[in-house]
Amino acid sequence: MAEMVGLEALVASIAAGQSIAIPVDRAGVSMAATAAMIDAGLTGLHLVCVPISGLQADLLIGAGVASVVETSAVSLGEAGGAPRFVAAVRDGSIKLRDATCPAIHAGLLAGQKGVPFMPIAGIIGSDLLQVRPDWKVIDSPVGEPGKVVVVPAITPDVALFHAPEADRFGNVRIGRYRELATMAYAAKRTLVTVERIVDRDLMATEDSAAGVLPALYVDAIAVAENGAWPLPLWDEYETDGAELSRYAAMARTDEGFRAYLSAFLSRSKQVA
Amino acid sequence: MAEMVGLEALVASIAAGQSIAIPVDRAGVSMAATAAMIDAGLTGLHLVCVPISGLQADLLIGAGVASVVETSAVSLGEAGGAPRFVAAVRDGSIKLRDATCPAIHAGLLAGQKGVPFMPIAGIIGSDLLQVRPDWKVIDSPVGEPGKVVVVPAITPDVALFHAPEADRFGNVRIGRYRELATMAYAAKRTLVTVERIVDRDLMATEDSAAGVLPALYVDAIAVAENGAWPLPLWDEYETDGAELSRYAAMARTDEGFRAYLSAFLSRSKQVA
Amino acid sequence: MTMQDDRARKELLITIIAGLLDGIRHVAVGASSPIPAAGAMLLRARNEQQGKPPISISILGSSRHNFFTNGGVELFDCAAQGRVDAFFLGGGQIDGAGNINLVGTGDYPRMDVRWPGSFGSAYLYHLIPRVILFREEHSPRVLVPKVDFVSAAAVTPEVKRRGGPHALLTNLALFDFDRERGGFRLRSVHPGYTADDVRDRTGFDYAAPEIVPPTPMPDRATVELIRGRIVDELAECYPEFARTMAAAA
Amino acid sequence: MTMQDDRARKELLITIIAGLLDGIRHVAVGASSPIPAAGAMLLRARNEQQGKPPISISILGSSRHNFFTNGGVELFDCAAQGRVDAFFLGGGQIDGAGNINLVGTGDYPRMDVRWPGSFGSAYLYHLIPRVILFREEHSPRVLVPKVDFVSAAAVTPEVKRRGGPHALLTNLALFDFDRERGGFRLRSVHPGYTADDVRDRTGFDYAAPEIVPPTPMPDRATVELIRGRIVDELAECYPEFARTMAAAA
Repeated sequence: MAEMVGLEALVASIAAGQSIAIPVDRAGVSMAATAAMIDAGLTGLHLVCVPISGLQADLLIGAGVASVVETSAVSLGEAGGAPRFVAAVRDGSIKLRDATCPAIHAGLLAGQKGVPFMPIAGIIGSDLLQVRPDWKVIDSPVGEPGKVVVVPAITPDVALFHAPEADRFGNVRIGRYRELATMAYAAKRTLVTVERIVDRDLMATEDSAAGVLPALYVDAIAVAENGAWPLPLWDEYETDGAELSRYAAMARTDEGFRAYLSAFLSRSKQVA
Repeated sequence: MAEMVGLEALVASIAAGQSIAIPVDRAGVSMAATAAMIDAGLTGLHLVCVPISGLQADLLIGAGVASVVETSAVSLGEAGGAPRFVAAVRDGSIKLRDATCPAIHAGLLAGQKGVPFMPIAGIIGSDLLQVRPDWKVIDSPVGEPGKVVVVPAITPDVALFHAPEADRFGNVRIGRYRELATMAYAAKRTLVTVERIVDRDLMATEDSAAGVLPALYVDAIAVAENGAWPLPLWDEYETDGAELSRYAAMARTDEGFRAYLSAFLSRSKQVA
Repeated sequence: MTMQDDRARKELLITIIAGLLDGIRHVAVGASSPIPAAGAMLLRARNEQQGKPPISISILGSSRHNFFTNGGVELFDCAAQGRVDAFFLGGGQIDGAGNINLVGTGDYPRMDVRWPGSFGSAYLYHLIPRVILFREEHSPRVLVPKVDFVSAAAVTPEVKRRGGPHALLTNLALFDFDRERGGFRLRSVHPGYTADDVRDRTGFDYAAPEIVPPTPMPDRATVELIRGRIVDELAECYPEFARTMAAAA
Repeated sequence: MTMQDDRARKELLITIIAGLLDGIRHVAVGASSPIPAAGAMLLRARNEQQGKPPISISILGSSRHNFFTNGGVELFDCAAQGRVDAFFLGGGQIDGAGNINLVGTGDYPRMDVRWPGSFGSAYLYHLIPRVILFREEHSPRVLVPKVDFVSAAAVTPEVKRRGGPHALLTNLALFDFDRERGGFRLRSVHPGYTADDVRDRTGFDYAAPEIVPPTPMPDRATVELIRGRIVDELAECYPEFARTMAAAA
């Protein structure tokens, strides 16, 4: 059941080499925990981007925290390509596990269901099948004969995201962003940062409960105001586009990236 | 997109021989539409109970509407066994497709995902595998070698349930009863009865939207006040236990069932 | 049976169940299972008193005691994730190999006696480590050599599983299940019955110690806890059952 | 290009897209695709004016234009259910067989140029009946004989599929895709360009009629609709784009 901790303690429970599921920008990215992870000097993490990532993955790659990246895309969106991701691909410093969005969702669903694999429509003909030998093409065991792709279960060691609020029981409001629940179901441990802890019981009414990840799946919660910045948080704040552009420009070079990172980390510490 | 219709028009769109997914008692059973279906003289329906049923299935079986019953159980709960179900099993007047709860959820999930089958944990060793030759045991194509059960996709012609409210756009409030969404995703057409149509947009806020089945999946909606009676409707009313006991007692004989049914149908007409 | 005797019987079963659940973190209980629920509540109350880790109780079909937000499938997913430590199953028939039958007797499909159906048993029996078989009636028609229909199989060496039967509890006795051997072993006989009563009324063979101990009765503190806090907690979900328990006082 | 010329180019593309979408019920549009979104909005407005069936437009990543309540996977499930009729894909490379590459150029994994990744293309290309390939740049480096990495394959006879490329739209021309033959056929060339321009700037081979017609310009009513209602509607999701369109007036 959910423990209320500080940011440092939250990320201290992540070990080098673990796999960590992180959500798409709009679904609530814990940039606060990202800074704390970099600060803690974590290495060798296997990122599972659900199903894509942006600034968060780029920072973790650039800072040397991530060594394996499983994703359907890494992009800064309107701010352009992800410069540290692109550089790391070129110099071979990360191991790539290229995917397609629904395959990552399917792998997590297999984790949620406790089955070794999940069938998925489409994909056949894609070179992803060449670069992902863990994905198999089988003859459908039921119904009309036909080829079907199956992907192995994804069971991350850790799921990490940022949400507007949790209650004192550890229930977390996730709204319609149900991929956050899927991540938590599939993961061994779930760490959440939130804008605030609220007094009301989020499970109290059918309406509020429908948008809640129950405490049963949440291991630790840390409060981090503005914790998704410069990424957006639904119902709370928009993307800080100027900051993303600033990052995109600076991170083109390794030196620029170091400078950005250093400022980002000291800013995060001041806030925390 | 959802059309607002009367109860008769709602069930008129169901054709003899179609498969129809119906939810467990507590998730919102459309007893109003059940009466209308019996009244319309429908026959040959294939019930898919998600994942079990009670009074609704028993009435549809006793009235000769259902000829195939796919279910993990039929029971009146505290009121005891389902008398018409038991009688129909004994005299062989229905075709049984015995299942286990998560296998029905898994079949619908395959329908939702557009894949021919879904793997599922457990089940091995159960005689259900003998009586459900459409369920297969395969060697897992990924990971450690091992046997896994796979069940075929369930894609009902119709999904039918009762909910507290819909808005004017056809969005339906389902709260935490997400199996209702799964039924609708997997079904070709979805018919819903509701206590009332509300003026506010159910998709307007993140909290209310989280508990909504979007109009995209809803074909027709009819208002039916008290439409789950004598079964319960969450946030609205409890089970009418006395009525269920009365049914359980009367339906022990064919004559008693006929008498109950006749009164039930005329009561439904007066209400509608 | 007097109301007092019936209450004593229930208190004994509740106490045994609390003991069988000791050490778990999360137990799921069916909507119409007041005795298992009471056993779980008793353990929760005791753990609180003794400063032990809290336990969660999910009561299926209850909206108040429902930790779930993903519909009817969530219990099953949760079990597959290893997040449910204990569960209760009954059975129209239970055989000596631990298999249970919730479907009926005679030849499928047009059976002589048809019960509701297998519910989630075929699945949960594989996935939940401590499945407690709980059936109050202890008779040769329930406890049979071989079930007519295997709703859920107890032992399946052909597949890896974490779940299966842990114990069998009836009005007469408590059995442990030995997964290696695939059979039951009598642990204790409830007060008022003998090991011979159990042998006579059990349709299957089972192991037993040479001297079968009596099931220990609940101590005074336990009885007080049940009659106080547990009956109060039960009243929310099982009002009828709580009323009967209270009326016997 | 002047602001007015650029606006005319966009209006032409928007009009072509509305035509390509004619007859659909539900189109999904990416969050950063204002021209496709505008095309869909134009068709929606026209259908309304002409009393034709309404069309739904899902704008991914927008919470206002989001008909979904089941998280990021719902678009993909919805497509698998046959509930999404049209979608847009781009591509760093698009080849003459209709395959698209969103991963990069050179040898995988340490590619010369790395793009973000395949997103949902490998899946959606199989499932959505009318996938419109939309790439403004029309050059031999984009339109290649064979992509370096197949993110999504256009034609896969080894498996049943309902989805695939419907057309390819660039700043120069509009191509239809022939699924039988597995290749493009030039339909029309936009005003200001010739069939030879298209041939020169296309890296792959394609079929073409003997006389290639010009792409029809939007009529006055269409232009007015775009400059009025559509720009207003765009402003909600694509404020920057709407501002540019309005500024050209």
